[in-house]
Amino acid sequence: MREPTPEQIRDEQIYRSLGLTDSEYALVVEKLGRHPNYVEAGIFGVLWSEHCSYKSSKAHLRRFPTNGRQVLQGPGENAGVVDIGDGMAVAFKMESHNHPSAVEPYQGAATGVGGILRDIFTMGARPVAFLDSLRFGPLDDVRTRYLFEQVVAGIGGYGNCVGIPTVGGEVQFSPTYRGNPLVNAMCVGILPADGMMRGTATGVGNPVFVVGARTGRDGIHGATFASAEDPEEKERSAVQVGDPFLGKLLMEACLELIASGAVVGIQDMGAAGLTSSSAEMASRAGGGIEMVLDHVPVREDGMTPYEMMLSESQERMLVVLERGREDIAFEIFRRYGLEVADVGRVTDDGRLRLCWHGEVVADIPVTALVDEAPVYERPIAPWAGPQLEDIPTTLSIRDAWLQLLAHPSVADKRWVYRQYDTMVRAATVEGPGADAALVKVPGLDKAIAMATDGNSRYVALNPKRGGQIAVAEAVRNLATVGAKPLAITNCLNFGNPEKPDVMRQLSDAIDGMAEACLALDTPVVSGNVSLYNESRGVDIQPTPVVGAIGVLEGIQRRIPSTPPKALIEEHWSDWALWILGREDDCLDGTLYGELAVGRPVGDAPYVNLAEERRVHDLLQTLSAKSMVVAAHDVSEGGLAVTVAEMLMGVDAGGEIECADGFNLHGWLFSEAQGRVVVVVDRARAEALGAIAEAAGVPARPLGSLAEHKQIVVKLAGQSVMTLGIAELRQAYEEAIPAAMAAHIQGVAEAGD
Amino acid sequence: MKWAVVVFPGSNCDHDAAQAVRDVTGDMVDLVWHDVTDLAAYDAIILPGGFSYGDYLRSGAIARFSPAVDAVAKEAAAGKLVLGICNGFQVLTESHLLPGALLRNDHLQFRCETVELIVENHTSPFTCAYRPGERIRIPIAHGEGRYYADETLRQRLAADGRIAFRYADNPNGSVDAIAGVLNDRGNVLGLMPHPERAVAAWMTSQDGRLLFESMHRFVEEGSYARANA
Amino acid sequence: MKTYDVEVRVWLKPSVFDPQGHAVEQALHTLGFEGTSEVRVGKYMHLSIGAADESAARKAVEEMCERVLSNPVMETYAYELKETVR
Amino acid sequence: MKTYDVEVRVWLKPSVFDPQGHAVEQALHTLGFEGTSEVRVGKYMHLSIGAADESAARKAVEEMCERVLSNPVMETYAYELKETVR
Ligand SMILES: Nc1ncnc2c1ncn2[C@@H]1O[C@H](COP(=O)(O)OP(=O)(O)O)[C@@H](O)[C@H]1O
Ligand SMILES: [Mg+2]
Repeated sequence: MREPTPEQIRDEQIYRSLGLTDSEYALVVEKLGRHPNYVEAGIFGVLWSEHCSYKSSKAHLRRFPTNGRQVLQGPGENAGVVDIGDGMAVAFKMESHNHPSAVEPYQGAATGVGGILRDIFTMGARPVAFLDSLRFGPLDDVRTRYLFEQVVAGIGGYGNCVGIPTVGGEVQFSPTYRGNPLVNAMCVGILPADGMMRGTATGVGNPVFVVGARTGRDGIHGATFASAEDPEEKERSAVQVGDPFLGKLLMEACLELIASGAVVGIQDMGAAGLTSSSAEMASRAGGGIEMVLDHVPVREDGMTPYEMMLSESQERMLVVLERGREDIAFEIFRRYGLEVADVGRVTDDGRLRLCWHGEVVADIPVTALVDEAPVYERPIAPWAGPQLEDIPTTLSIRDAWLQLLAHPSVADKRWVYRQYDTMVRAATVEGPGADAALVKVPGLDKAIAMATDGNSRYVALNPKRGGQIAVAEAVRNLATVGAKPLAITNCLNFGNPEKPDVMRQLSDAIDGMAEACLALDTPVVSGNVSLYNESRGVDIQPTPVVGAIGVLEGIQRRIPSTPPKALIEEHWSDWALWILGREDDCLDGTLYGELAVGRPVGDAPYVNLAEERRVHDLLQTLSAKSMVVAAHDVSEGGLAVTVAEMLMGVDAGGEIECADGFNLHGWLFSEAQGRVVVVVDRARAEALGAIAEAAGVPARPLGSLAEHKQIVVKLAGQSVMTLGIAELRQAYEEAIPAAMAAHIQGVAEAGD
Repeated sequence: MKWAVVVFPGSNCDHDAAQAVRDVTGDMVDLVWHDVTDLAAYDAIILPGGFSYGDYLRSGAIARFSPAVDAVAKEAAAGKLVLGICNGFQVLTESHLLPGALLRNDHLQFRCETVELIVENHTSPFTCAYRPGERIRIPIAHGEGRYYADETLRQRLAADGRIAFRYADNPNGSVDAIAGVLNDRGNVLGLMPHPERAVAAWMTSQDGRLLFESMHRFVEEGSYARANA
Repeated sequence: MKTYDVEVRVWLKPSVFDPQGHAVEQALHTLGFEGTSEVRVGKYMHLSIGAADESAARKAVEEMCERVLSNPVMETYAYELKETVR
Repeated sequence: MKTYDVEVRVWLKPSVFDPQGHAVEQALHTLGFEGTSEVRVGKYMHLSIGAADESAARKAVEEMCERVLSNPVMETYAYELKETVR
């Protein structure tokens, strides 16, 4: 196939198929001062895509707070880095792989994990944990079950093989994701606070290397199409296969190379492979890069410069080394059996220049590609405010309690995470199942705490408040295990930004998140935006997902989410349940409301950031003083679910008493934020009350633990209902396995 | 005593195993690359968990051709202790240092959780610190851990006391719920569970400590009999 | 009603990278089988199918291959079919 | 020196339970392919090998199959070999 000429690209508007609009093409011509050839047009197409350029979201992302004493590296590099004390730092980032996963769920999820892994070790950090945040349609659908099964297998397939534990995450199920599942993967790494690497191509004359796997024809146009509608059609030819074995070798080789001190800059090849890595590295240095494409190791004969530049073959990195120290790279990569090729030089002329067969095949100013990429202030629809409506309490408490626990979004996720190696590296202090995961820092008595959260129902009902809650909830999960929250990363999964309603959701959610980040002192240090999440023209509910990081000083200070059974069993009557935070009985935005009415109803739940902050601070005090033996925050499903989870965990019963003046339905199922249930020794309960009061946090005895296996609910001193733990447990533990038992592995469609 | 942990391309529990040995026994541990040809300097050799060569083709199938595995065979023949954990167990069966084979789990999924094991043989160099029939909790993490042995082999293993551990609740369809087997001489053990993940108070269990302690005592006290005294 | 023996082979499309094949090829080289190249690893399936005649059997097998046995997004397949001899 | 195209099939011995084959069979039944039975899933490998003549090629392939490509403890193999036509 002959490549089209610059004239054909213009006259036949071929640039459109490369992802450029008419006006963007005109801008390219203006910046180049001539008509781009096919390679150049392709390069502009991918770099100016939504996926790479953030053109619809950039203007809004600037509103995130990104600074703080703890921040060593904010957004702009491959990952954010925060200081965790004692000379150590943590690098972390979250990334979406929604569209590829919708087409080929196993490989889509696996390559998502591989991609975020490279972002972390690129920073010079040793990856120590993965988290995954997933969204699917309801499990009554064969295709959804197939996607769920394969995505989980793909995440495990990559993570287990590279030997990094998957320690947490979330899965939610809602009809809004039926045609467009979300797969967000987060990776966390540890590095010396002064040992950070950057993706910068500095030092004129320094050699540029392509290392790792060979470049093949896979995934060409992945980045362009990730931003287009209907992934099913577009991605068919663009499936990339991950090779976790190679990924593991590449990680070890790169960490060894970085440790040698010979690396000037290093960058992984993610979307738009060689194109984005080279342009971004040059852009960060304010310089240029010249590459001879004949030297790129390829997998297939006859690859054109266009194909090489746009290939998304996995497990590759671009590395700039100090001149004269090339041998180090050759020695290390050969030992690991990996490709390493000297493909070019760092220049100071500010241009990305590509040569092939002795000719210049592309010559573009780097600033035009990266810094001057178009930024759109897309129209934003006004918002009328939340829909206020009465939420009928038609579902009985008993039915609701059981239905909530059996709702796959709330139900036990063991079916998912027992497919993940959660303990490899032998540093997992708290794996999946707790409010936040804890991974020990080698050689120190401290652990990194991490959690992901994001509830699209809240954001759909009230984008700004929903944004606040996404951050508050993730950060609260850290505080609940006793950790000090430090910073967040995020994935903004939204619909079509060309629709003013979607832009309003995006803009408001960002405002809400930014406010929460400021209030909770957890700046945004990295993140990712995924737009055009829609199917058949219907956008998904806006889904910002937050990944939060904190540090726990002293492993023995961790607060588990259920009390240690051995301790409780000795003297059941010694232990009391308390509730911290402002109590509430409003059903706005609850899963109860959605079950009762069949759609999200009302406003988003109550949240108050100042109150939230006080609760988090209080939890750290309680951890430092070892005041409580368990803590579990109130989230989806409300207090009813929180208490049930805590009691099921220790296989005990208990009594809880509704606060005066509250409606019982609302009190049990409200999803108001900023509440935590704790288990405290009765002898220390008074002290707990005093500490809470001093911290400005409402605190009240909620009830007690009991040896009998029932939950008794009391109202004004009278017991009004009793539920057996066994029955609750069955609803909670069997929901997902039962739904998946109907599924036959690998089957993507319904029978006749 | 001195331990070696062999590192294959794709091993990922190598550091965990070395750390566990150091923490439990205080002994010296070297990580050795798979191209090593001589392991005579070591009293005990661990083939760690992971995905050697990606576990492509069959788990352990490619690693077994490493020079290190020849060296391991030589030391095993000389009576040294060889412990294969998870992928290491797979390498040992593929290289016929242990009988049988490890197949894809019967439910076809990867499975990671802390499970209960029954100590079937408490007199081996690897298990002498456990009580007979003791129930211990050790994590598993594998997709291909279904132990397979034909009828003749099953009977022989049982008769010769070569089943070191059984699962209390078979998680993968292994024949006779076998979790770990010994060679006929008793100085090579392969097991799917990960004792190195059960050695500290903050882990899900500490029951793996006695396995490393058994090996340490066996070597330090110089004889199998004295370890059991 | 007749019975047919069917053998199906499924492998990754040529444009899709095959990590397994790649690893096996490298292993073969280190083991001294230097002359080997282009190693691809796929799936092999054997099954029995009852059908009125060969063309009905073929039709069923093709449908199976497309819907279940292979993933058309990244794989191709081929099959052989012959009547079972007892 | 000639080049040969080799196709190797490896599958579990009949006495060994094949959970994948079982799952595929179930899948086929739910999708309405009731007439299928005895589904077994194995591996299919393709490779090119250079050798002086066919018997040398066969010898090399057999050695590969026995030592690397299959594990005789639980698997059986078969292969076909033909000279590559250009
Ligand atoms: N996809 C997943 N991967 C790993 N762990 C998960 C996943 N989904 C849920 N979990 C774990 O299950 C537990 C419950 O999740 P969730 O209900 O979302 O917690 P919370 O309400 O505290 O945010 C958490 O410990 C979480 O890490
Ligand atoms: Mg929580």
